[in-house]
Amino acid sequence: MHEINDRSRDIGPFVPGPDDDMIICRCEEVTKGEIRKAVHDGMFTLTEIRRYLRTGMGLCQGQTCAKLVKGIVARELNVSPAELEPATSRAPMRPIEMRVFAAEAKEGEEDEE
Amino acid sequence: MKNNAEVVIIGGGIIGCATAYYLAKEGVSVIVLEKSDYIGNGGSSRNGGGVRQSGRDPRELPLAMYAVEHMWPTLSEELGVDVEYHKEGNLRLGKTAKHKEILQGLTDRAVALGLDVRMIDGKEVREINPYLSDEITVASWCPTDGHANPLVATLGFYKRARELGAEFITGEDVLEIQKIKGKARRVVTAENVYEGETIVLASGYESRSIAASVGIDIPMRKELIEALVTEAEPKMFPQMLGTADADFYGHQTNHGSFVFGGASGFEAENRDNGHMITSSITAPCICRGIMKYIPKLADAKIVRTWAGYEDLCADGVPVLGPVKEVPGLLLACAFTGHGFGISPIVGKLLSELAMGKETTLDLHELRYDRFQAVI
Amino acid sequence: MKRYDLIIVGAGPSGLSAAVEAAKRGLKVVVFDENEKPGGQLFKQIHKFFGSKEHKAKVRGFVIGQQLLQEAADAGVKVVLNATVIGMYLDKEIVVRIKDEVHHYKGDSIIIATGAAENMVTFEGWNLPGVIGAGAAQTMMNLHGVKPGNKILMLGSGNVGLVVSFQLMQCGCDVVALVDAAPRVGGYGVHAAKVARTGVPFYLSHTIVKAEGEEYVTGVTIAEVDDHFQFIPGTEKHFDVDTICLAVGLSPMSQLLKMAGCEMEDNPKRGGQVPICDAYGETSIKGIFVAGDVSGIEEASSAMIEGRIAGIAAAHYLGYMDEEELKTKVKEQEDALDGLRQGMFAPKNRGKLIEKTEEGIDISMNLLKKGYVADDEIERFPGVTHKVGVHPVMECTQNIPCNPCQDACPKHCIRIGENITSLPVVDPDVDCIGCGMCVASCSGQAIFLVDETYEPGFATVTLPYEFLPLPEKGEKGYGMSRSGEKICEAEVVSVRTSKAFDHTNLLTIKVPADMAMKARFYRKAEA
Amino acid sequence: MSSRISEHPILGEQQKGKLVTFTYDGKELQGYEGEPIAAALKAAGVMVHRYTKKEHKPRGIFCAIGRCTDCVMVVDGKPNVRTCMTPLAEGMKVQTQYGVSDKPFEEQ
Repeated sequence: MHEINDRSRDIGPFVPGPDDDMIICRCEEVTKGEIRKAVHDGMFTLTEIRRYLRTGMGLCQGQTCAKLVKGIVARELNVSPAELEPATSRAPMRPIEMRVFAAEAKEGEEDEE
Repeated sequence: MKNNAEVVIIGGGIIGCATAYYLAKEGVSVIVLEKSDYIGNGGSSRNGGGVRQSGRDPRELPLAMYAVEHMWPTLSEELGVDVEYHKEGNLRLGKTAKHKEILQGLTDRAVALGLDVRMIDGKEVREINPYLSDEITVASWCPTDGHANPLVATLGFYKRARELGAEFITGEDVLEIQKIKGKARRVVTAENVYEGETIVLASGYESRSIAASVGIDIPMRKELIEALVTEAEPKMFPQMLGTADADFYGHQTNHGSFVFGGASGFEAENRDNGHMITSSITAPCICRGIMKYIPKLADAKIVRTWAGYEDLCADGVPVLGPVKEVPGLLLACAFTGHGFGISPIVGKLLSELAMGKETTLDLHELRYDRFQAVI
Repeated sequence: MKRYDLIIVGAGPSGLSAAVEAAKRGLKVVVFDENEKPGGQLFKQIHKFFGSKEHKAKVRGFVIGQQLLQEAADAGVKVVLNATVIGMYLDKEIVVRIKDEVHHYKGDSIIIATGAAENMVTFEGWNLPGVIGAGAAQTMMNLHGVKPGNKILMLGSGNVGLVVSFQLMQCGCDVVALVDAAPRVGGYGVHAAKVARTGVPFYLSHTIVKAEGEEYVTGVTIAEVDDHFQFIPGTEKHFDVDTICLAVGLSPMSQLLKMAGCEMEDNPKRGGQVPICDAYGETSIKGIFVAGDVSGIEEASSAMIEGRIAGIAAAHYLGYMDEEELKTKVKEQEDALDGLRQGMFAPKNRGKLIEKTEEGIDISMNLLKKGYVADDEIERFPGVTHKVGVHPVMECTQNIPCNPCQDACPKHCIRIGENITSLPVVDPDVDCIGCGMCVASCSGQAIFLVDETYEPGFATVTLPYEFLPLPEKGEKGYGMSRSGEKICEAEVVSVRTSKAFDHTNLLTIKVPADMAMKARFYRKAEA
Repeated sequence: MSSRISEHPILGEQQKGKLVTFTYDGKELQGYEGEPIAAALKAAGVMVHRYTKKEHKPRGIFCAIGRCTDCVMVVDGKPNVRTCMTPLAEGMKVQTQYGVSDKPFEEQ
């Protein structure tokens, strides 16, 4: 379901915090301050944060930081984290080498494992 | 929440965001309505990031050339975000005589319009990009083509437009456009009604049903296509790549990852489940395509795949500009999978049209009433 | 394309249980797991499980894993290991990476049992090598036989934090402190008590200020937090550690379901993003079921039952079972599940402060704040009795679903009753023979045998001991209090090991008579 | 190899594969065949597996089950290999990863 979300609504000014330089997304090395600033740049959804900053777009695909980012964005927007839709899950669930992804087993080979 | 503005834009993709930006910059009030919960959730965030002139239809080539020359190089500075624009060339690769023929045709047409693009042989291909397979015997080379980051570019236009006062409302599903006293003016959503002096319709394939509410039908269809991205790799090459057969296209990003799009051959028939879901056979197929041209990437790990709709126009170029029958309405849709590269100029042109100014480029050949039956 | 009646993703407790139930009904079942070994997290669980017999209580997790694997093999389940599911596509298609190929399979039904991933917290230096998840610690020590560190600080007082702290000590690590930002211990009191009595200090309402070190962790600073979880200046404490272990909860690993388009919800009570599902675990897409932590964080024991329910439901969905059998079989499982979901730590009580037991006894506040029951609190619990001669003292002070002690006593002197969360009581009329079966059977290591009149002026305390080296008879050392302080001199008068005790050794120490109700652990005198 | 658990009170003596030799940044180390590379490194006291791309900060084992990918290293010339999931084999060449390369940043 789509929720009407007015992107001009006032969420107050960006106030720098003492822990703004803390790394949140370990893979892409995105800091808390960058995430908080992005919210004030209008990135009100986790999907936009991800596309804007690459949080959760690294090797682990957000398995480590998704909940942390959600908490930070929710606090900045002053909403409950449960109200924020998490970013989409996409295949592959684990990184996979191109040569392996390209090698589709032929029908009938399955039983040999 | 405001319901009236000088311009109401339907669609919060890169076209809508860019148009909003160029309007807001001139002090024009804008409301952008986006059906999805996210800005730029259609093709804008799902494309391969190509900023190409080569390979384009002569009718839209001038837009691409203008954007490359006058807009992309300064866009990062203008938007205050790094859109990762690289103007380091496009190689369109071929292996066979048939490929050569296709590439030659494209090249000849582009040269006639003044584009710096030429045919090169396999040796020169590998001088430009040593990672490419020895099987490649021919390519078209356009040194002024390139690529950028579509996610950041889209959100960058949005961010700047928003800072300049443009209003964006996501989750607003536009049902119809209504004419008031002979002019498109009202935009009705599931829960609200908005009004504007000018209505810009830039919502991809969805534009078709919305345009139908004012009796306009754009001959377009949609296809669910796919792309994928690898983990970060050491820097390999800066060019945009494509092939004569369109097996795949893509580039290495600033981040080091490779973004590639491609096809399985079932794009027109792909089914979805209400989400833009990937098919199980496409990504493996894209991988095979890539490895035939860039064998060194065989060990690169794919971390993500995604799908998105292309809005394909019957004649392969966008429908852009005013509609004589429906004053007040500006169309910007059916970009046919190559809208990203021209998005800045399209935004600028639409803003000029909305403000009643003379347009930087002539849009005559992209107008809505160009379609005619074959015989 | 190769098709199965049922494809299960995840060969952990719930996935294997589901496979067993479905295969028993004749379904053609395959289980894919990305790991080299099956069993999920069970093989890292070296402690004895809680519950009652039907929940495999007092059996160690890894043994339950072995039993479950045997059961799956007997039922003809095909378990494919090193098989990474990379996506769940339209029409219940599962794409799996096996070795250097991808395979496409379709399932007429699918059960997703992918389990959970660990939550994280941030603090300065949380990215440094040496800051690890509790799961990582368990994996390194219990699967790979490598100590995760030497001096370790544990963050998190839930069952994971408590259990892993104990396991770290079992493999020879030094746990310097157990820290939690919450004001009260989150896990079972008995788990806390067995850690506290070894001398690990608990710091509730504290959290990590920073991990210190340039290249890797060399120390850590913690500080007290106020009601709003803000640091209170001046309360900082430093510890020299090489490892910081984070045990701050789990989140369902539900990405496959989201990818497939199952309706999801964010449910903090279940630990995060979970699929919306019915009582059988069926999601919004017919024929796709879920079981275990992926549908809501709980214990492995409940995951196994959820798995069985989903397996039964899949059998019914595909017509291998009629409606009536479905209802009967599911009811059996639901009753078992219901038994586990009782007591203070029941899902419905999550986050609530419970101040009285079901029996109406005040809960020990010391236990909640410091990890041990204070000397002046212990006497009020029904398992704590006095008697001439040897007798059990059961320091079981919270209503948790567990009752092996009741069956352990050959003389039937321990009673819990119908409701397995009740506190155990000792029958005063039955004489204890001092066999120690109750001590070894208690998964919480909360039962002691006390002989207050062993010798004039001396008492003996028999305690469960799961550390190496095992003390020897005649060895001299110290009696340690519930808080882990040396309170008296002690002499080891007997060390009993037995197959029936399942690696829980019984150590009997002689202590001064007035220490009979205080000494609860033994430490060898330093040479 | 002091951080190997030789005898465990519950698990007893742990079964291991055969001892093999591998190199870590050129140094010869030993570990057991089939155990994760990360376990062998940990047993040898290696804490830092890589330095990050942007900030050049050290990282090591974090989740140990192949999720977080913090423990990746260059193994036999391939970057981004999850050492906690990759079995050790005789003669493996394991290198600290700098960004996505085996070359220290000053040489990149």
